[in-house]
Order: sequence, then structure tokens, then C-alpha cells
Amino acid sequence: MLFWQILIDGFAISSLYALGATGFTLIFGVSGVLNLSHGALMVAAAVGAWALNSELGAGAYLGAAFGVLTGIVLTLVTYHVVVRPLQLSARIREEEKEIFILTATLLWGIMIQELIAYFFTNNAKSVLPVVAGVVRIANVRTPANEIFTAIICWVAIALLWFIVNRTRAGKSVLAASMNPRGVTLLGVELSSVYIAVWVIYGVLVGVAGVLLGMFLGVSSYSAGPLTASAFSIVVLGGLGSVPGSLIAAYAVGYLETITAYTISPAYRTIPALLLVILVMYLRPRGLLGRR
Amino acid sequence: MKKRLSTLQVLAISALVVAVTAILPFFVSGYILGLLTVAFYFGVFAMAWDLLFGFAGEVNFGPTFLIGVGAYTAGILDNLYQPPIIVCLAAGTLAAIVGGLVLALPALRLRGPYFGLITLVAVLILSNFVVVAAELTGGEIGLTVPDVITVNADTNYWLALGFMAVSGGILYFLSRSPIGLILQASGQDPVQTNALGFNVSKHKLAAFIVSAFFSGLAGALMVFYFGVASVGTFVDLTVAVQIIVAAVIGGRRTIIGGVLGAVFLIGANEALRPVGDLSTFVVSAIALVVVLLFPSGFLGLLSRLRGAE
Amino acid sequence: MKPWDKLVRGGVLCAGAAVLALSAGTGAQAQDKGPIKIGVIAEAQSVAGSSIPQAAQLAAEEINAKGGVDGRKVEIVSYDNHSSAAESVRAFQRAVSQDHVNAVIASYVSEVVLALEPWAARLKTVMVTPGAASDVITENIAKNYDAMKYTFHGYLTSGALSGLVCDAGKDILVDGLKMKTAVIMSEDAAWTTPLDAGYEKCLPKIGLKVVDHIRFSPDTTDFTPIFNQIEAKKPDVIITGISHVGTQPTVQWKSQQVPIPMFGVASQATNSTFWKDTNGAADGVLFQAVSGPGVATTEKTLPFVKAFHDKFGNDPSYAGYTAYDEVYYLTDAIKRAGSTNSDKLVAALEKTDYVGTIGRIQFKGKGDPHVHGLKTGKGLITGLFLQWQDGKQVNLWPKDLAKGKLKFPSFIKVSSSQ
Amino acid sequence: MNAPAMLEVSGLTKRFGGLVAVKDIGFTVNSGEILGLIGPNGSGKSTAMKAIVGIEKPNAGSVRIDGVEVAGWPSHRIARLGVGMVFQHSRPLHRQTVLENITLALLPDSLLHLFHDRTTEERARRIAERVGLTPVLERLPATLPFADLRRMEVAKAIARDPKVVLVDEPFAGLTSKETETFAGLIRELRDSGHAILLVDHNVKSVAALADRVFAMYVGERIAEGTVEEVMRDETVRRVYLGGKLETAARKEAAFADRDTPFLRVEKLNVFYGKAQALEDVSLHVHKGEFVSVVGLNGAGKTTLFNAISGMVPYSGEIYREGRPLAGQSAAAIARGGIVQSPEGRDLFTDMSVRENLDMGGQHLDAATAKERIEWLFSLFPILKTRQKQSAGTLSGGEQQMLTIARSLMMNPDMLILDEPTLGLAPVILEQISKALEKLRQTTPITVLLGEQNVTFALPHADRVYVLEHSRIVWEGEPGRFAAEIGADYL
Repeated sequence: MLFWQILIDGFAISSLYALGATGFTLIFGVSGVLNLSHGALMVAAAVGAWALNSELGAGAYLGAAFGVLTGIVLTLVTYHVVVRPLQLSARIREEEKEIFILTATLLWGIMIQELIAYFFTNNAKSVLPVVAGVVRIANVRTPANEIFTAIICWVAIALLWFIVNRTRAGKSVLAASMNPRGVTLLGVELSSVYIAVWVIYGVLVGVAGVLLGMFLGVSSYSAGPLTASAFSIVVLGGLGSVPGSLIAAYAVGYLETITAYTISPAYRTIPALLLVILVMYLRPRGLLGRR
Repeated sequence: MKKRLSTLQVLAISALVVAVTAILPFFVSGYILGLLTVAFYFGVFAMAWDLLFGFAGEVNFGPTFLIGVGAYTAGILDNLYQPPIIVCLAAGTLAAIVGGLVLALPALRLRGPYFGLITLVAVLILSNFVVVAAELTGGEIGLTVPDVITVNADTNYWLALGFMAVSGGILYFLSRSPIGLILQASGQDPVQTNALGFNVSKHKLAAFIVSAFFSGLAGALMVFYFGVASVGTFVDLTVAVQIIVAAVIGGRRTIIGGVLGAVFLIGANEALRPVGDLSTFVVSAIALVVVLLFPSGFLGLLSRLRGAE
Repeated sequence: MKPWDKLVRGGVLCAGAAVLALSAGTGAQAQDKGPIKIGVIAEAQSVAGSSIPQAAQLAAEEINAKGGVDGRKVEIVSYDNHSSAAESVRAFQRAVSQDHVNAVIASYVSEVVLALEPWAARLKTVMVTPGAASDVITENIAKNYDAMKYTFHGYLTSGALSGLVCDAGKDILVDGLKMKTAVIMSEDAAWTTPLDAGYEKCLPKIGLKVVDHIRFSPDTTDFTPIFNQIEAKKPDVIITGISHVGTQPTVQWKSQQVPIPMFGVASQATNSTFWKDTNGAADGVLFQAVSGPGVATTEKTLPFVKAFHDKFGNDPSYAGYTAYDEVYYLTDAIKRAGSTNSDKLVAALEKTDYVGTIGRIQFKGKGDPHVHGLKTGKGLITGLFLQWQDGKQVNLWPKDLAKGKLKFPSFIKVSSSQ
Repeated sequence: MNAPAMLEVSGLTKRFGGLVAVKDIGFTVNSGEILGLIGPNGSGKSTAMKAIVGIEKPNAGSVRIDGVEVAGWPSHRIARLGVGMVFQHSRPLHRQTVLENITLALLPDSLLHLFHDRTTEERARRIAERVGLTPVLERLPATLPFADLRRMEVAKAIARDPKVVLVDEPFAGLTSKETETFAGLIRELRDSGHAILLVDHNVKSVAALADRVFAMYVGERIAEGTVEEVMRDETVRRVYLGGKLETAARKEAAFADRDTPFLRVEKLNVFYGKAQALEDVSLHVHKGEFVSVVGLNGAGKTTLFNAISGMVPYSGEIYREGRPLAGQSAAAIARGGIVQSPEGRDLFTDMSVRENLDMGGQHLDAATAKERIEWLFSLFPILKTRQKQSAGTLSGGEQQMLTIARSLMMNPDMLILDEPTLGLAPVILEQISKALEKLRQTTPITVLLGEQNVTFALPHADRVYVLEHSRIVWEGEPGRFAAEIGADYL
């Protein structure tokens, strides 16, 4: 019984972690950006979905769609207003750009977070789930929304896999993550590849944010912890490696769930943090890290 | 061609500025003094961070780990046994140095974002520990210490100013000393610096110890100023963000830029009280504009202006 | 509240602040003849906190409309502390040494109030909290009365809250629903330590056996394991102690369709926006409160709620009620003391006997382990027990103030007879 | 020689995973002697150098400095014992003056040395004087010309008067005049008793300086002796020049576009920061012509190709069929039909061979792409059997073939081939050579080939340019090459 509970609950939360981390690692793999406004973007998407439904009564589907749209638009703004100018800046040395992008995206994330708190208070909000009710799996009563979350996460990840491996534009993105120069030499404009990646990232952030809002709820306070957890998962898996992130997301998700069930919910996150430290000592490049 | 200021000149100008700020209590209200008191402690945090990042090249997302260890050790000791405050301060500083060594070990192995993650995780573990060990630490409610150094706003101000000036002086002196040169070289190109005959690990370790010393001592002092140690004040990532932002907008690799950044951040937050809830937003926006348009920070801007004359 | 209202209000506040700043320059000289100043330090961005300065402002305006206190106007100076103890300390210092306030109303967060408590002592300024629950606040005063006496706990302590929950539990759960077993579920925070201790002590007394006790981290986002663990124990009811953790437990209680009712302290549930924030998952949640919409706890309650709603467009949070009362009894104490001297004010406050919006307010006296805490019980403060039903908070207890009947959503199975 | 060896290396071996980068290498350098360590790219000479100074830990072998065994020591201890190293690329302290940069090298490795002292600064000044930096002592490195930056690196390396000095590619990026002064500087060092190891690509660049030369190829020793001996050595000649040359040049007049050649480069100048990588380079390529640009590593070939491909900023003009290319993005130039097969290969290592080719054929419709892949598989049969394998696991030769094939998938008007032979075994060279010949015979493609390997560059070429120290120094038919300029290519 306990085994099944852990298996099922862990799966849903891990899937959500995986989806959130996938976008984060993709953007690093292709354009070398660690986006510390990641959590704030997710929260913004969730709050967008919540607001359209609660303030304007738009319903669950329209609300969710609007939330994803919010995620995409804000992600593109992040790229064009914060990241791109720094990448192009001639006044900053190349080796220092990383810390500048980190600082700038961090500040940008705080700005988003503060605006959300200002207009919608920092109370936790949950997005109206698209599906309600519960289902029994292996005698474990599971909310339909949890299953929905897991399914959508995997559909999104599978879709991403399909786009990246089976379409021309997607292939270019994948190729650019391995060798941006090679892509240019084959006549593909790197700038459009970057925009494509940020759009994909925006979709992933939007979907992950809205699902998070339905499953666990968000508040403007969640932004920091969300970024931190995506960051740890992605580094744990190996920066830039999508399969690595997926494995790490499940490792962290299940470790947390097992801790919560068998030790105490109060210690939920601690073993996962220790795991990160352990892996960093043993494999300084993460589980599947290449560089 | 513009000539840079010599160490002595900078120290002289700084001494003058410190002297002028020292007579402020005769002119301004206790409230502004309280504001500056906090800003000065933050300035020390930012300067200690700059030594690690700007000179040793270590991206430390968790300056609050060292600060928190110092602050809580001092606070807990005072709460349990109430020894003289000086003993608590010493214990807090020592604990922070140990924390610095613990943090330095991965730093010698890991680079860039990977080390950054370790520092981040260190902060998360510390704040988890504080909450879990609530019996000892007061949990997320915070730890109220029985003693404070003084309640007199003027004395507190002078203490913070003096501490900041001395710390700034030492850190600035170190940064311009032979060791500062070696550190900077280590941060920029560790392989070549090693090949020049310098034990890079030893120097980085020293930088961690120095940074931890000032972070821990400043944290401990601030506990006895506020009379309370809490995660939200000393450990939380938002505090770490403020410190990093202060150092970056003040001007990296300048040490004293950190103080300017801290005074600006705290001053701006206060000056913007009329915009109410949006003040943090506005301050972040200003800081973002500084990062985007003036990447070398206030001090960099200042020297550019000087160069233009 | 709609965003654009907030913008407009922001503009008005700015203008107001400018006027204040100008007038402060002229008024600072004549301390005793000038206005009575009360500082309000609160969390402007949270629902619970934002009501505090609003309610205080409302009270001040009412008092001023009736001619003030012995001819002196009451003036509220508010500070946003961004939920940070450090910023609160700074605001407190500013309030005392720059703005020369006569007393401070501060925060609903225990961490903040505990940080300010020593400062109230050091700067010898009266401070009243409208919402913090930690018992430590009053324990600190008891430990060192002479130094710490400037702090007053204007809201119920956790220990007192647990007692009120048990009182209501006896009537509703044990007598009404014949329940026998309970699981305590509370966030791992300092304020819940005395609360849980209180629960452990009083629940068996009213006839509820405690079969499990779960404390979880306030950072918890996924409650599935917790609810599963609780369900495995098959209790009749979940007794709650939740505040900082937010809406998640409620939302997941609904989405997971946990068939056991929740009953107890749930600070977020007292907010009028709770239904919207949880998308209606709040339906059926039972929670302790000091006030409720449409519930005339005293004759002052409903007029206050109406005035508040007219002025600010929403309902006050629980800390709004207490902050409103606090302005009244603070000014009353100043009037009785005939001075704004802090020591005289403390003496006068200790003699407070004032019927406010949440009941009759009296402070426990010197010698009590919770000195300066509110007295509770019949004829003083009894608290209410409300339930969310179809988007509204409906009062169920005490009986004489009840506005409706207990009603659960379909997934709840109340079956104590098994 | 009688003098004791200052640097004595024996049995030195360094492996990276399965790859043996340095295999059982041994040599000695005496004080007052210059040894040239040469080898083409990928020969392991840099790894050997790093193993000597302790940047890489050797797997086996011994390194003795003045009799002291140092193999396996951390590099700072080796440096303290008396080894100075001049890096090819270095990152000086940007915010410190030249004087401070040199002072840094003089500092003790101590945490207690807190004050700058006069004597150290005086010593730094004297060293600066010795290398000719006195006029720029107070300037920041960023404002210095490239040659002065190199001097500063030498100053740092010799600051503590080391017994052994290693110099990595001493003359890369220097003009011929600067090269002369720099060589003088190194000679002075030798004469003052230092043991000097120069690491470079070929004999010629160190010929004027080195007392002896040690040549390496794919990790192993191939020759050792005086400059003349090594230049005469058969193995060395084969590695650098290959066997006898057969050329099959077509006359330039035979090409139809005599007035407006397909590609025309005029007075091209490129700078990397302070270093000038190309100086007034002009050349042209006719439609259908096969042109080779021959030059040593660091001569500027890659820079030239990158300028044509739009990947580095330049001054001067590049015309394609009379219209300037400037202003087009690199990708647009590639789409337009000028496709580069880069030196670094830039393969998508985690993708399969087939996927790499598909990336090149993105713009083609399915049928054409299939046809083209079939044609490429006939050109490089090995790729057909490796279709499903990921590119990263291919051997070097296969990777090179894949790179060329991938570029050909683009159906280019002109193919730019940058160093296709780099680090490859002779048997692979032959296969690639055959494929190029087939390409030349059966298609109308224009080819611009950059090579340091003359044997590979000449047989296919219709015309040859020689690039040296950022400038074109010779142009002509391949038949005249050996007689007029060939001796420089050892």
C-alpha cells in the first residue's frame, strides 16, 4: 500500500519537476543562459491562469491557455530585454557575461515577483483544475488532476522530443546545442534558432507553471524556491543534458516523497539537498554532464 | 591617459568620507542613523563577497551561509550561556571561518555554476537546519537574544561605521597587496598562476577564510544590534541576492564599491517608501538598469566621469 | 481588490504622505498638544497584514470625527515591513526616534513581533500586536516584567487558541457528530508548539482520542503523503494548526477528496479571498476565528465591517478587527492616563476593560505566565467557529451567534458510528 | 656535451582515457642550449610540454629539473624549482599595469607577504628593461600592442631567473620584424645560461634559433638532431611534405570568368584584439577552379576562411561574382552556396552520421536529399556503413569525411576546406585525397583548400597561394612550388 502510494504520488510530483527543469536545461544547453527568473516566470504563468478565471470568470480551459500565453510572452520579454542586450554588449568581457546574466535575470525575477505581489497580493493561489475528482489506482485514491498533471507533463516532454528529433527546426535547435558554429556553417541563422528555443522554453515554463498552480498552488514567494529547485535538478543531471534532468527530477521527486512518507514531512527536502552535494563531490559535472 | 589613484590616495579619500560620516549623528535623526547602521553592515557583507568573487573568481550565491553561521552561532551562545558579548562575537566569527573552509573544499574542485549550486544548497541546508532545530535556533520565528551591545542609536551607528571602515580598510588593503594580485591572477587564469609558481589552492583558501571572517563577524555584530537572529534577516536567499546586487551595482573588484551599493540599496528602499508596495520593484528595476547600462557599477561610472574631465 | 483601485489608492496615499511630511515639520514641537501618533508596522502585501493599517486608519478617522481625544487628533503613521524582521526593527526605530509615535501596532507575524519586543523595551514604547499568536511573546514579558512590560498581546496566544478550538470541538464534533478520534496536523513552526501542546492536553478532555500527530515543514507544497498518512489512521476529524503554509493543504484536501473534515486554526481561511484563492476548495473547511461576516459578536462588529467595506472595498482580515479595537483602547488608555508617557500608558492599558469588535477586552495581569495576553472565556472573548459554505463564511458557534448549519461537501464521510 | 642536463625527460607517457597523447618520449636540454620541440597539430607536443611543467600529471616517465625528479608534482612547485613557461595565450591582469603584472611573477608564494616593497619593484623594472618594456611600464595590458604583450609574458616567465624556460609557439601572431626582435630576446636568454625549450609546429619556425630539434608525430618521437639533420630526415619529410609531388594543374586562362572571378578578396585585414591575423590579403578563385592556400599553423588560413564565411569582422572587400559579401550573415553566405568545412569539424557529436548529413540537406526536398546522400556514400563508402553511429564515436578520419560530406550536402557552388588532413594517418589522407580528385573530375564545384600539408595541397590544385605571417608571400602554379618556396615547408 505504502509502496504504491509512494510510487504514484512520487510520479506526479517528479513529472512536474521534470517539465520545469527541462526548459531550464534546454535554454542553458543551447544559449548558455542560466535563467534565474525561471521561478518567477512559472509563477506569472500560474497567476495569469488564476486571474483570468477568478477575476474575469473565464473558466478553466481559457484560464489555462491564458496562463501559458503569459508564460510565453514574459519569456520572450526576458530574452529581448534582459538576456540579449547583455549577450551583445561590447562593454562586458565574455568571461564575465555569465555572472551578469545571472544577476540581471535574478533582478528581473524579483521585479516580476513584486509586480505579482502588488497586483494580486502574495497569498497562495491555486488554478482551477481542468479535471476534478479522484480515481482509484492500485487501491490508492489519486486525484484525477494528479494523473492529468503527469500525463500533460509527459505529453509536453514527448512533444518536445518529437519536435527536437523529428522536425527540421527542432533538429537545428538540437544541433545548435551541440555545436552552434556547425549550425551556422550549414546556413541556419543562429538568431532564429535562439528565438525558437526561447519560444519552446516559454511554452514549457507556461505549461509547467499552470500545472503547478493546479496541482500545488503558487504564491509570489514560490518564485525563489522554484528557481532553486530547477537549478539543483538541472545541475544534478548535468547542465544542458535533458535526459540528465529527467533522471535527476525523478531522483529528487522520489527521494522527497519517500522521505515525506517514511521519515517525516518536515524533513522532506533535506535528503535531496544532501544528494546534490554528494553527487557534486563524486561527479562534479552532474549525472550525465558532458562539459 | 588617465592615472589610477594609488592605494594611499584611495585610503585618504575614504578616511575623509568616513570622518564626515562620523559627525552625522550631530545633524541627522536617529532614524537615518539606524538606516545607515544596517547599510554599513550590509556593506561589509558585500565587500567580503567581492573579495571572493571579484578577486578569487568564485561565484558564491550563498554569502548568507557564512553570515548565517556567524550570526546564529553568536546568538545561540548568548541565548544559552550569556557569556560576555565579545565571546559570542569571537565564537560566531570562528564558526563562520570553519564554514568558509567547508565551502572552500568544493570550490577547489568545482567551477562556475557547479560551485554556485553548492553555495546555494549550503544556504538551503542551513535554513532547513534552523527550522528543524527550532529548540536551539528559534525556528523560523527567529531567535531573540537577551543582550544587545547598546540601544543608543549614535553608539550603534559609530560602531557600525567604525567596523565598516576598519573592515573596508583591511579588505581594500589586502586587495591591493601582493596577495590581492596573486588572488586576482588565480581567479583569472588558475593554470597560468600555478605555472608562475603560486599555490592557487592555498591563496583561494585564504580568501575564503578572510571573507568568512568578515561575513561572520558582521553577522554576529548585527545580531547584537537587532537583538534577534532570524532566517529572514541573515540566511534567506533574498538577503543573499541583496548582497550580490549591492556588490555588483557598486562596482565589482573594487571592494569599497560594495558599501556604495549597500547604502544605495537600503537608502533607495527607504526613499521609495511613498511608492509603498512597489518600492522593491523600483529598486530592482534601477539595479537592473545599472547592470544593463553601466556594467562596471557606480565606481566604474565615477572613474569614467573622472576620465572624461 | 481590483488592481486599478490599488493604483488610484496608491496615488492618494502618496499625496497623503506628502502632506503628512509637511505637517510633521510644524507639529513636532508641541508634543503634548499635537496629534496622538500611532505607528502601524505591517505586511502590506499579504491579505492578513494589509487590513491592519486600513482598520487603524478607519478607527482614527472615526475618533477624529468625534473630536479626537481631549481635542487631540489621532494620526496613523504606517510602515510596510515586507514581512522582514530586520525591516520591522528599522521601521520601529524610525517610528520612535523620527516620527515620535506614542505607541506602535505591529504585525501579525510572530517572528516580527518577537524581534520588536526587545526594542519596545529598549526604547520604552508601547507596542500591541494585532495578530501574532506565539505564546513566547507573553512568556517573555512574564520573565522580565519590569523591562518588557511595554508589549501587549492584542490577539489570542496559541495556547488560548487551542482552548477555544476545544471548546467549540466539544459542542460541534463530540456532542453534535459523536466523533471519537482525531489527528492533529500542524505546520512545524514556533507558534504551533504551544498550540499542539494545548491540543494534546484538551482534546482527550473533550472526548477526542488523538491517534496521530503530524507536523510538516511550512515549505511543504505537496500534501498528498500527509493526507494519505492521516487517512491510514482512520480518524473522525483532522484538527489543524496552519497559517504560513497557505492554501495548499486545503486545495489538495479537496482535489484528493480526503473524506475527513478539517477543523481548527487555519489563518488563511479567515481571509475573505480564501474561496477565490482556493477555487472553492475551501468548501466545508471549519476554522476558528474572532469574527465573521454578518456575525454580531458585539454591537460594534457589524458597523465596523460595513464601514471598512465601504471605505476599502473588501472585508477586514482577523488582524483588521483587532487593529481597529487597538486604536480605540490605546487612545482610551492615553485619555485615562492623561499623558502619553509610556509607563503611565502601560498602567492604564493594564486596566483596559473595553468592548470591541471581537469581544470584551481585558489583559492578564502581572504574575500570570501570559501577562498582557488577552483574557478569554464566556463574557470576554469566546471566538467563533466558522465554516466555508458556497463561497461564504458561515458562523456555526457559539449557538447564539450561529448563522447556519453544519454542511459538508459530498466527498466528506462523517460516520463516527462505524 | 659535458654540461649537466638542466631538463631531462625520459619515458614520458600521458594518456587521456584510451587515447595515448604522449608515448615514451625522452630528451634533454642543457643550460645555454635551445631545443626545438616540433610536431604538427595533434602530435602531442603541447601535452608533453604540459606534463613537464605539471599542468597535466604524466602517467609514466621521469622529468628531472637540474637532477631533481619532479614528475607528478603540482605545477607551482615545479615552477618554484626553476621552470618558467611562456604561454601562447595568456590572460594578464587587466586592471593592473605592466609593471604590476611583472611584479606579480616576483612575489613569494606566501600569505604573509602583505606589503609591496621597493626592491621587488626595482627587480621588476630591471626585468622589464631586459625584455624592452621600459617605455610602457605604467600602461594597462589592454592598451599594448600584441608584441609587447608577448614580451610581458616572457618577462613574467623569466622573472625569478628559472633554470628552464619553455616557450609555446614563440612567434605566433608576430610580424616578421617583431619575430626577429623576439628571436634576439630568446637568444639572449640562452646566452645567459638558461635551458630553453621552444615548442612549435615545424622546423622552419625554430630553425634560426634551435641548437637541436626533437620532432614528434602522433605522440611518438620521429627524429632528433641538429636542424639540418632533422630537415633531412626521411620520416620528417614524409610527415610534412609527403612523397613526390604530381600535379595536374589547369591553366588559369582556361576558366571562363577571367574578368570577374567567382570569388575575389581584396586587401583583407583582420585583427584579434591587438594581434593582426591578416594583412592586406588579396586573392581570387575562378568558377570551377581548385585553389590551395598553403601556410603553417597560425599563418592566417582559418582567419581568411572565416572572413569569407562571414564569421569574423574584417576591413577590405570580399566579392562573390562581383557583388560584395559584406553585410550578409554567416548563415546567409552558407545558404548562398559558399560552404565551409571547418578545421575544428564542428560536427554534431551526439547525432548519428545520417542525422549530421540530414542537417546539411535541410533545405533539399526529400527525393533530392536521398539522391545526394547516395552520391556521398559512393564518394565516402565508409560513411554508409557508419550511418547509425553517433558522430562523436567516429575515428578522426571518418569524422573528417563526414564533415566534408555534410558540407557537400548543402550542394555548394564553392567548398572551403580548412585543414582536412589535421592529425590524420596517411592511409586516411589517401582516401580523402581520392575523394577530392573524384569531386574535381566529376563535378563543376569550386574548391578553396587550406593546408599546411603540402603533399596533400598540391596534387589537386590548379593554383597555389602561400600565406605566411598573415600575408600572401607567393602565388603560382603548383609545379613551380617546390623549386621556388618548398624548402620553407619542413
